[in-house]
Amino acid sequence: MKLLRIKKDNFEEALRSLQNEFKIYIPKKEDDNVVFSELGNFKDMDYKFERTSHPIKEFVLPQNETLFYFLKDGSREKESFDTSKRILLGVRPCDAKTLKLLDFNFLDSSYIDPYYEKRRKNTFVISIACNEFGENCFCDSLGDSPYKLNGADAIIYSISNEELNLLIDNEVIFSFFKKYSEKIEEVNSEEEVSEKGKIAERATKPLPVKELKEKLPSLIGSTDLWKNISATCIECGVCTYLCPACYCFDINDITFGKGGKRLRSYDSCMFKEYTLEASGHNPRPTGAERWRQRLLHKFLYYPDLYNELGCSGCGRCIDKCPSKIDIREVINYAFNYK
Amino acid sequence: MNNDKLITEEIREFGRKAFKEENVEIIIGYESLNDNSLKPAVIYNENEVNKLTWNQTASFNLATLLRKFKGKKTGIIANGCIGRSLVVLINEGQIKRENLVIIGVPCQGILNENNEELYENCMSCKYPSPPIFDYIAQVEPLKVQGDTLGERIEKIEAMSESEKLSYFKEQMNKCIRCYACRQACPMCYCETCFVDINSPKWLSKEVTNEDNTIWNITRIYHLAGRCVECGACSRACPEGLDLMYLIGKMNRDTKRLFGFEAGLKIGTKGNLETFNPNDPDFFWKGES
Amino acid sequence: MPSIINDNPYLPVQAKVESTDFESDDKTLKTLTFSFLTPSVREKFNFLPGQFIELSIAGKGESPFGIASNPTEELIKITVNRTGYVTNAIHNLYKGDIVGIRGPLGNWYPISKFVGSNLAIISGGFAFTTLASLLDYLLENYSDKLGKIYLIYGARNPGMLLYRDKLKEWSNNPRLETYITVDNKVNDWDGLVGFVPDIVEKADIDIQNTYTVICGPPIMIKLTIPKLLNKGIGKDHIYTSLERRMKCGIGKCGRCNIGKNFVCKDGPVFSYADLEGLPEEY
Amino acid sequence: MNEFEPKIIGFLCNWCSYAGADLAGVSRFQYPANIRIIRIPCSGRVNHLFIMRALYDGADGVLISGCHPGDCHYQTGNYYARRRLEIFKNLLYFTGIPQNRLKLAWVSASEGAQFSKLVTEITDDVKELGENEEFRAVRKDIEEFCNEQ
Repeated sequence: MKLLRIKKDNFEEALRSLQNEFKIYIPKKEDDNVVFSELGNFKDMDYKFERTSHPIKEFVLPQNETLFYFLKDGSREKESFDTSKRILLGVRPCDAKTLKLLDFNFLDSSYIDPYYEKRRKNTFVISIACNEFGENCFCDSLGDSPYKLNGADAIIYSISNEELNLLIDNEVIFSFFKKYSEKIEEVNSEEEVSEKGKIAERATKPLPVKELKEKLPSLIGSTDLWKNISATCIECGVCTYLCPACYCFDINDITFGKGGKRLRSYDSCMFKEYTLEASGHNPRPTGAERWRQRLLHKFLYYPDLYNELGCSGCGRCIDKCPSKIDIREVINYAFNYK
Repeated sequence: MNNDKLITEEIREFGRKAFKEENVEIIIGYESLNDNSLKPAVIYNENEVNKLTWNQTASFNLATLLRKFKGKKTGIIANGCIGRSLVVLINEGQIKRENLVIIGVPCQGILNENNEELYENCMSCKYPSPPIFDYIAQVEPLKVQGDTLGERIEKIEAMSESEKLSYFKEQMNKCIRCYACRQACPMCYCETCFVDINSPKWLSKEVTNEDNTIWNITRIYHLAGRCVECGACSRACPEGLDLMYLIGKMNRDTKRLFGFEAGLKIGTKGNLETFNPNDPDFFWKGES
Repeated sequence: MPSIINDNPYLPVQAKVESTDFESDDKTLKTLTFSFLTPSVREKFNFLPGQFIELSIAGKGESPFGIASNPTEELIKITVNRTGYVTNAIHNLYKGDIVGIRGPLGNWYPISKFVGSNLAIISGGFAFTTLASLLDYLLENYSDKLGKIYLIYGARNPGMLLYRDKLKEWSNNPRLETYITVDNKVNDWDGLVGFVPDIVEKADIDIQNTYTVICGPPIMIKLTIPKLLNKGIGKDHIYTSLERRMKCGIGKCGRCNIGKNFVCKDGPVFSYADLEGLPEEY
Repeated sequence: MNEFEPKIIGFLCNWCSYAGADLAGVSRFQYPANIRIIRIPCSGRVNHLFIMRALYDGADGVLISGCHPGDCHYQTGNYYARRRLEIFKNLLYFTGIPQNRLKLAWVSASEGAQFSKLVTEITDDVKELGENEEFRAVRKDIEEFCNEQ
């Protein structure tokens, strides 16, 4: 791990030199949304890097992805992969962590997902130590911290008005910035540096996620618990579409003229059609079963399978839920449920 | 606004009565979040009644939650648009009046969370008090502030076709088809939505401008003569689509052409459920 | 676990329809057989009874079907119930049409465990496909390594029974004790009448060291298992093949999970002991 | 020069407008061949998705024609249609899709001449507008793949 001190204009010059090989994206404000958009000229590099409304999963698992094209008579097929290289600059540590969570599902040993793999290999993440806490974000309550690498390739620390510190944990990224930096220090662990990164400070309200994981199996049968949790849930797809760690997808064919394409698109465990069987039987008929699946998946199954929570505490589901259901309250409610 | 405190006190009192005298099984209302904004809540017994709260952030249409408690005797807090939604649902046979204990609230208008102004549809709201109720708080309802939505619609209507199209397409580009607008609307209760029917496939699962157009226009059109303009769909939309200008246009056309407004009287048929031989007729009949 | 025969697990391998015939009198069930366009693919496509394939129709979509043919046979056989968009397209296929096959997917019946024990195969309706494959395979290769073999198979009416020619053969095969039943009496039916769970209760199955395999509609599974438990058959001696809505078939799209296992990747065959304590979502 | 020939889909009610179109043909009234006629039992059968799907799949114009109000074979079909299509037409125009792409008409079984006039009118209007670029599913990627084969 290397810690570089770089002047801002050198940092921008390094980025400029990369632009022929990489597309560089930074968060940009567009009316009341913050969207990752390609870095054009450098004057809009204000280093504030607000948290984007949509998670960065869109770069490795887009809402629509063509798997392959085909002719309707089945005679010909052609796969379609996206191999464009990109650098995501100004990512929040909670978003960076979710790429690691998605890797568990798409790159595990039994089957490697070729579409995800090609995008993931060509996506580099330079995150930013959080300068201020969002309204509903809670990574600290999960025992994480807003200035860790969390699987990112590099993280920007302590920006002053002329220079910044860049902690790099990836040889390729290091090779890009090496010649532009004032000072290079060898660092063997993140903790040594993260003191410098400490900007945002607040009293954390820890969530009993470890204890909840032990208790959840015993709650599977208590239907009232799940009914109460989902009482005001309208089963729309907002929380899962905007969740950086949610990856469920649907596969459908789109036809046009003689041919067509097989399309992978977002799906949600909150939708009825997600588990509705052709016979009409639905193993998860109401919001209660679906909320049970959502909570168990993120706070029991993921920890069991990959010993990482299926949630990074970004807070998007809390921001945009029409019924204002707060997953932190749901965790406490389930944990204290008799 | 001491009206909020007054209303909150009264609806709690009515809530206790609903449990004690009307033996409702649950009450659907609002409870306050930490920062005093409201979220929908289900009250299961009498000693939880003090959770019931009212203020001008009650932006969720509670009538939507009734479908989750079918057959149960339910108390429900209802301002103007929720009350009208109940009338439409009763007229369409989705709920029975006798299963409802309606705790009426003369609405003071709902505030938009980001800019603290009244929502557009509250500015032009003509029916702030519920048309049907069992109890009602003794507070003066909101006076009509001014039809800002209607003015905006007229401005857009005056635009050229290409300007209208680019504004419309700009909205359609934002849509991510999460269907929160459908789920937040009390009138959207189809067993299988036309979106999920695959023969015929009315639209593709791909999120394109054209598919989003079929989705949004059809969802709105399926509310013709049924929508009470409560704004729940545009408030639920995570991408901030401007839906109210389309819904407002359709509701104003329904009023202008057929003199009909949804959810005002039990027993009336929806606008497109009936006809009148001398309805206005603009079809081509031979003259060029 | 034999891996799927394509490095891109989402890309089907082209296959050709060899035969299509109706399986049920009311024409809602049709049995089709397929051969791969490039014959050499068949050698790589080695599967065991219990596994399934995703059958892909270009322009319509994909659906999962249990493989009904004996692994040693050349053609791949499936039985399809006409219910929806893709299954209707499959019913309209003609001999020679090109389809796509992804597989073999999922796990298989634990035959190694059955060796040296009795085996009761219990099935209902058109979920008899993978169990027919199992029975053929066992009679061919494990006939001497197993104890008693029971077959308890039921359908709504005689017209809905699958593979009736095989059923006749098995009924006359001394190696098997067969109980073929229908839910409701139909005039020229002289066999058993009654629901599968009741037939299982009445059938005198030797419960010492007996494994059971159940595959059928969820209601049948849920009613039969308690009957087996009362007979004294252990939870780890009851295997079932579960049905769930599936899309990717390789444990990625997230929808077919029961607990942390995926029915498509870690199943569809589970022992009842595995399912205990998990949400009863099947 | 290849002048733009629009594709117009006509939903004609079986009892009046379809018969009117038939009469136009029998009495040799000329009308442009751009119209593709789909016979429907009544104008009341028109689902607004027919209109949207026609435009989505590449039609340049859509015509809906039924019996004059009062003459409906099913008594009330066109009365319902009149309300439905009036509301939908206004909503569709409000999105900015050109008004001349959709024409709603009443043509009775005896109005052969009227029918040919109607079709000529809509064809000229749509020709003037040009190809339907406003609302049509364009799948360039699939098209390219098919052309490569």
